[in-house]
Amino acid sequence: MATETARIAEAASASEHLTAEDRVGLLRAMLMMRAIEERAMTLYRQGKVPGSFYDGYGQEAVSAGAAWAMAPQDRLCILHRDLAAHVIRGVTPARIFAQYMGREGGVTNGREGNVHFGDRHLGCVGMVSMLPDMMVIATGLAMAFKLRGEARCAITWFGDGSTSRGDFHEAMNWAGVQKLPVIFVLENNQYAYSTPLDQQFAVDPVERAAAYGFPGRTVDGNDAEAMFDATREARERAIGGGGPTLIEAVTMRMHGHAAHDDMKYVPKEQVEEWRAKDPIDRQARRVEELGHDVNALRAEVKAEVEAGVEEALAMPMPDGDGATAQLFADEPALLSDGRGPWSGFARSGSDA
Amino acid sequence: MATETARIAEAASASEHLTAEDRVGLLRAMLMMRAIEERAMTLYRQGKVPGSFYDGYGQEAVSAGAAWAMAPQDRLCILHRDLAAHVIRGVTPARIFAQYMGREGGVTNGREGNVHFGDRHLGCVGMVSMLPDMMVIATGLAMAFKLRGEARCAITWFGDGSTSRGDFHEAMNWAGVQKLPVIFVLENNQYAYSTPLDQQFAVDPVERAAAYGFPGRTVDGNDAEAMFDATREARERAIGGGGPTLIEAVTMRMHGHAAHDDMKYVPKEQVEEWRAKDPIDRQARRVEELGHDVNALRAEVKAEVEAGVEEALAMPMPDGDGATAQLFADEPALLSDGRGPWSGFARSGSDA
Amino acid sequence: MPKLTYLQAISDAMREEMRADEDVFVMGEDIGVFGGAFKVTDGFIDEFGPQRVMDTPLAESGIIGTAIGASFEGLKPICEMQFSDFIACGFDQLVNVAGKMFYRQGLSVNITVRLPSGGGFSGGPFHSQNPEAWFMHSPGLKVVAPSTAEDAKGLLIKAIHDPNPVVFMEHKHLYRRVKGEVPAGRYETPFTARIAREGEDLTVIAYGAMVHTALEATENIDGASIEVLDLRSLVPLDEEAILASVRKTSKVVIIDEANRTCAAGAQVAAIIAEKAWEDLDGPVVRVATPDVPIPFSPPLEQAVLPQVDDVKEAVRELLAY
Amino acid sequence: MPKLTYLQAISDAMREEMRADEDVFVMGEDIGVFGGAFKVTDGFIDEFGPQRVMDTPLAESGIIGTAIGASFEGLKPICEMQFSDFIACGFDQLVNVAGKMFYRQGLSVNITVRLPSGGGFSGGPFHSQNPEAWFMHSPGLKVVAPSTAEDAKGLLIKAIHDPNPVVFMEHKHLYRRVKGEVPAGRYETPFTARIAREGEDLTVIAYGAMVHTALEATENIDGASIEVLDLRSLVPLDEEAILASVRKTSKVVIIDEANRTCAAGAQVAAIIAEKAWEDLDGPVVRVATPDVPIPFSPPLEQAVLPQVDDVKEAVRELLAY
Ligand SMILES: Cc1ncc(C[n+]2csc(CCOP(=O)(O)OP(=O)(O)O)c2C)c(N)n1
Ligand SMILES: Cc1ncc(C[n+]2csc(CCOP(=O)(O)OP(=O)(O)O)c2C)c(N)n1
Ligand SMILES: [Mg+2]
Ligand SMILES: [Mg+2]
Repeated sequence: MATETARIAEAASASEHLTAEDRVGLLRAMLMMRAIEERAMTLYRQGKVPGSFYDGYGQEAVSAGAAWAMAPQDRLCILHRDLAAHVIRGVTPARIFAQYMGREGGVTNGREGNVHFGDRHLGCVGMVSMLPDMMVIATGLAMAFKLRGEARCAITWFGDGSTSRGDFHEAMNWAGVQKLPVIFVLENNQYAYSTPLDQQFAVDPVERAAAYGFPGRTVDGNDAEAMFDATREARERAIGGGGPTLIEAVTMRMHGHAAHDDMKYVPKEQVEEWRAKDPIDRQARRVEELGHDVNALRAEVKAEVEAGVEEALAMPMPDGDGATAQLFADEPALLSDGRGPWSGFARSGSDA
Repeated sequence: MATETARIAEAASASEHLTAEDRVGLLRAMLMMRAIEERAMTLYRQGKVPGSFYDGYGQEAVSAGAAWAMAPQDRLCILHRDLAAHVIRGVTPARIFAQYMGREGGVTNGREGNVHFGDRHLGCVGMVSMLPDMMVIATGLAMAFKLRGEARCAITWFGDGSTSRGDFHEAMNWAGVQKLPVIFVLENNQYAYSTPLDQQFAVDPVERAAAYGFPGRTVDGNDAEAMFDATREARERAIGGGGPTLIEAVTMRMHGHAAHDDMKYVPKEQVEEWRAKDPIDRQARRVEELGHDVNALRAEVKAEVEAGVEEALAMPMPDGDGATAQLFADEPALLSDGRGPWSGFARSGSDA
Repeated sequence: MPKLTYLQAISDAMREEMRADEDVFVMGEDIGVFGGAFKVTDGFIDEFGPQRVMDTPLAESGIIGTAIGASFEGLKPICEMQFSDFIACGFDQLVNVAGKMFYRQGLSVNITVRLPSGGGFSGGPFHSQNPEAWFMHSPGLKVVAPSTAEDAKGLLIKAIHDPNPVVFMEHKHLYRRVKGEVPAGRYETPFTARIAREGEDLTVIAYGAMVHTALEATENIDGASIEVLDLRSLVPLDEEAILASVRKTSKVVIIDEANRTCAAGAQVAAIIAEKAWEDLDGPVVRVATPDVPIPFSPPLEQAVLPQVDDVKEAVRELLAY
Repeated sequence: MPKLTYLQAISDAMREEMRADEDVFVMGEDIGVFGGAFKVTDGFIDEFGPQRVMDTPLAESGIIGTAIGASFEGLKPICEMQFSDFIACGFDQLVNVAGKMFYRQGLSVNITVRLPSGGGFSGGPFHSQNPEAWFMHSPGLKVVAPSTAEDAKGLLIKAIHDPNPVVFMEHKHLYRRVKGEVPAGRYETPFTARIAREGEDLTVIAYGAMVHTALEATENIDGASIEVLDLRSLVPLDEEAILASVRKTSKVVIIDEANRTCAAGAQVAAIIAEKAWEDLDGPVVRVATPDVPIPFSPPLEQAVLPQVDDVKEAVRELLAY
């Protein structure tokens, strides 16, 4: 009974800035992320995905909600648990599977592996492994927007562990001093590989934002609509000249750090507790409330994913002869715009 | 009249933990620092000091007050405006002048220049130029004390500009997580080379301490006794297992960044305003109040400095043949204890 | 003698040293409870406790820097980088603080930095690098790179005993693929080269994983007698052993898994060109990874990393010279 | 043509590019109001304003990283390190993000990183380094090192135009000591070597400040005809020019101001040993700074940095070979 009322409350807690389509779109992106990653894990077990494999099971709302608030001309530095952001910007399942499998048709044509990709033609920068280097890169993108007086915004994600490195500080301080239009999404999923929070910091890093001169707020990272709303607000501030925002998305890494990790170091109860807060179930309930057929949606996503796998499997592996080509660019190859599906952009021109 | 009362108040504001000798000792260390640096500047102009020359004119209280609170078995990572700390630990004027002049008898035998020295036999680590790398080193020293369960403390200094670099963050966070016995003295002298505070940070870095889980406090950096007291308290906490402290010493860099810098970028008024707060005048007034003959002290210091210059000038330059020797150690060459002149240590055994 | 893998030998070295000397401890990311990304310190925390098997924050500059500070008091930290690639984030502390401190101040820095390095398993551009040449070009650091289990243990023990900063290159691809007899107890392997196979006609110089590539490629190559020299130590570099072998065979092929330009092999080639030029009966031949990041996809990775056939071909050509 | 110092030529290059292309801007510590530690951007802030002459926080990783990010939108940042030594603090962003991005993702990184480098004026261990070899060993970075005022301007302009990350080594000791005719306007100097002096009997290969040491040392040496090859660009490295000169003279001395092991000169020597071995009439000779930090005191510094007499001696010996 109590849960029942809770559920209704939850369903109700939609952002007023989201249309029914937006809410379905958010669910779809999350379903797509999970379906792609689960399917890829199977391919990995079958030996079709070389190297290691990372996923964001249980964290789908963090990247989906935040990316939904970004406009086509905005720029994203997407990290390793954020596949939904790639999906929302417009990367097709086939290219993602091809990326994982190191195929010619993957986003990086086999040069990079697993989650280390970003489609520059969709306004995304491919992450480097060194964490959280991309915070400084996102700060630089925002610096460009400010230098040119453009109403655009940069966003990046990073984990709780990543907050311990120097680049976190240099990015936060720089963005604060120059009041740059950048959004930092701290993905607090309770662990950094095997390392728990208390070995990473003494005080929740969201507290640091104030000391850098900008707001930091904690959001339920398993609520896609709450993530959307916090990001939308931060973006408004950013493009309005208000400067950066730190958003701490509290969530849980439900799988091991990577495919090889059995997560022995995580108490079973913790996982169970969070399983009950699954971000997809939650958004699904909301969408059901809207009278939308979620099962049909799931089936549609599943079909699209299967088609993507087929397409990817049909792609050739890259030819070794090309391995040394294109180390240097002959001409500039820059970022261009991606998809920004939020209805709000359509309503008021894409720099809403 | 007002200034008169102010002066008395000032003179009165002595730390209850300082004896008359301590207070004279503090003044002596500051006088020594200023006399050595002024004399060295002359040698520099005469071409006897190669390379560049940095000094801490007007900031003498910061290193003198803090170093006075450190015990023989404590460890110091001393920076470039902190000559009084070297003096207090026991480095003689002759060896300092020889250091500046690149002589064989200098602390580094001519291998290192100007302020880049530390006498390991006195518990001091020679700074590297990269700022603020020594914060991480001091944190490591404190880590050693904690691992061994020793009631000892490490201290380091760094400037306002240095707070922008990643190593500031990695050291602060590490020390906070592990609750290490380390004291961080932020020497806020209003400028980093030519860069003013507002281009370095949006919020005073003393505010960051809380976000790392330990106290941060602002102290009048031109009051040697206040610096001593804040450091003494921080050391008590540290050796008592209370963890790190950030002390912001507010002061002013009264000379250029280095000998070549005419400081055009600093408003005249700002310099004048701070000249009135000279830390040596202030301590001198207190010592006079005690009935001590400050002029005699000045004369004594001057004589010692002159003798030191003579001694140093008599030292040979190093022989080029030795330039490639001792790149690697054949056996461990570690830190050993230095001087800890504070009467409090004598009273209660040196780990007071 | 017990047979251990390369990885077990590395663990063994640390375990023995930690048992014998309480100043020795290990620190790094996920090395405690988890036992390290490659399980090199598996079980250590149970035997030595969380203080001496220290899980650190995700902060490479912090790891190297705090280790340096601790070493000034006589502790002997062994730092693990989760992958050698991440040393770029602790680069400044390593080259500027650790490397120069003794020369500048007479203060020794007894730290050992373990760098799991190398490719061959689709690790991609950030999990496959061989950064040793950066450190060979940074005065004050010693650099060693074992190819066998026995040397892995002995070189690591010597590195821990050495009062100077030592960069220990451990090749990930050898961890479980290489197995060998490893003496029990504490023994030091000298920082000198080792003749992996005696030969008369040509010398192949390599270190780390490439020693195995060299041995396999030249095991039976048209009946020629090929000497394989395993450098083992890059700083100090065993010039005498290099020159002696080249003087004997008069022909040399140098292999690098690292990118070609300014690699260890470039230094070895330069030394030979300077000091053994008269003894050569042919050009100095290098086989190395071209100057590109290490790509992820197997066909691409294989195309750039030196393969057995690449070495065979180079050796055949030089023999025929 | 106007005569400019090496330093003025560098300023001139940036001024011309900033006037011609508003996407070009400079950023670094104390480069605005103060005009830079060496006054290279003196007056820039008055002409271009604080946005395009950006005084940054004291944060090298931040400088390199934000420049990279800005370049993704078409801006062309020129980053100044106050001294080349401090690039160690921005090392990761430079080698891992800038160097690998285009190869990995097809996204170009048009940044120019100016590194005031080199010794000779008692700068000591942290203000005298020549770190170029680290970057030669980091795929995806171009590295250039002018020795004349004319090349300093032309190479910097080409670096700014180049859509790839370019490390621009500017030698502090040449700033005011070298003066020469510098064409007005915007011109590009190719990333190729230059014959600083034609010769027949022996080739001296150098770059940066050592080109002047080479010229002075061989100006009149027992009447021998000495060719001096100024590499100018280290990545790409002009192999053809190197080999052509060695084939012509058959004898070569290579000078590095950088530490010897794995320096640029090691790579040049390796190339010669591989590809011009048959053309040599003597060993490849190297003159380089030994593997120690650069000491502060003049007698010590002079003992380690290659001096005119060191080069003379090496050349004489090889001529007599
Ligand atoms: C600079 C750096 N050091 C080490 C690593 C190895 N590593 C990869 S992921 C990871 C944990 C990251 O934790 P967190 O930032 O919380 O992100 P999460 O994986 O939990 O989303 C580590 C240590 C790295 N990628 N970068
Ligand atoms: C990592 C690093 N970058 C740049 C420099 C060059 N530099 C030397 S001192 C200085 C300013 C330091 O300012 P601050 O930290 O406030 O110390 P202060 O000199 O004012 O005492 C700079 C930029 C340096 N030493 N280290
Ligand atoms: Mg995490
Ligand atoms: Mg300052």
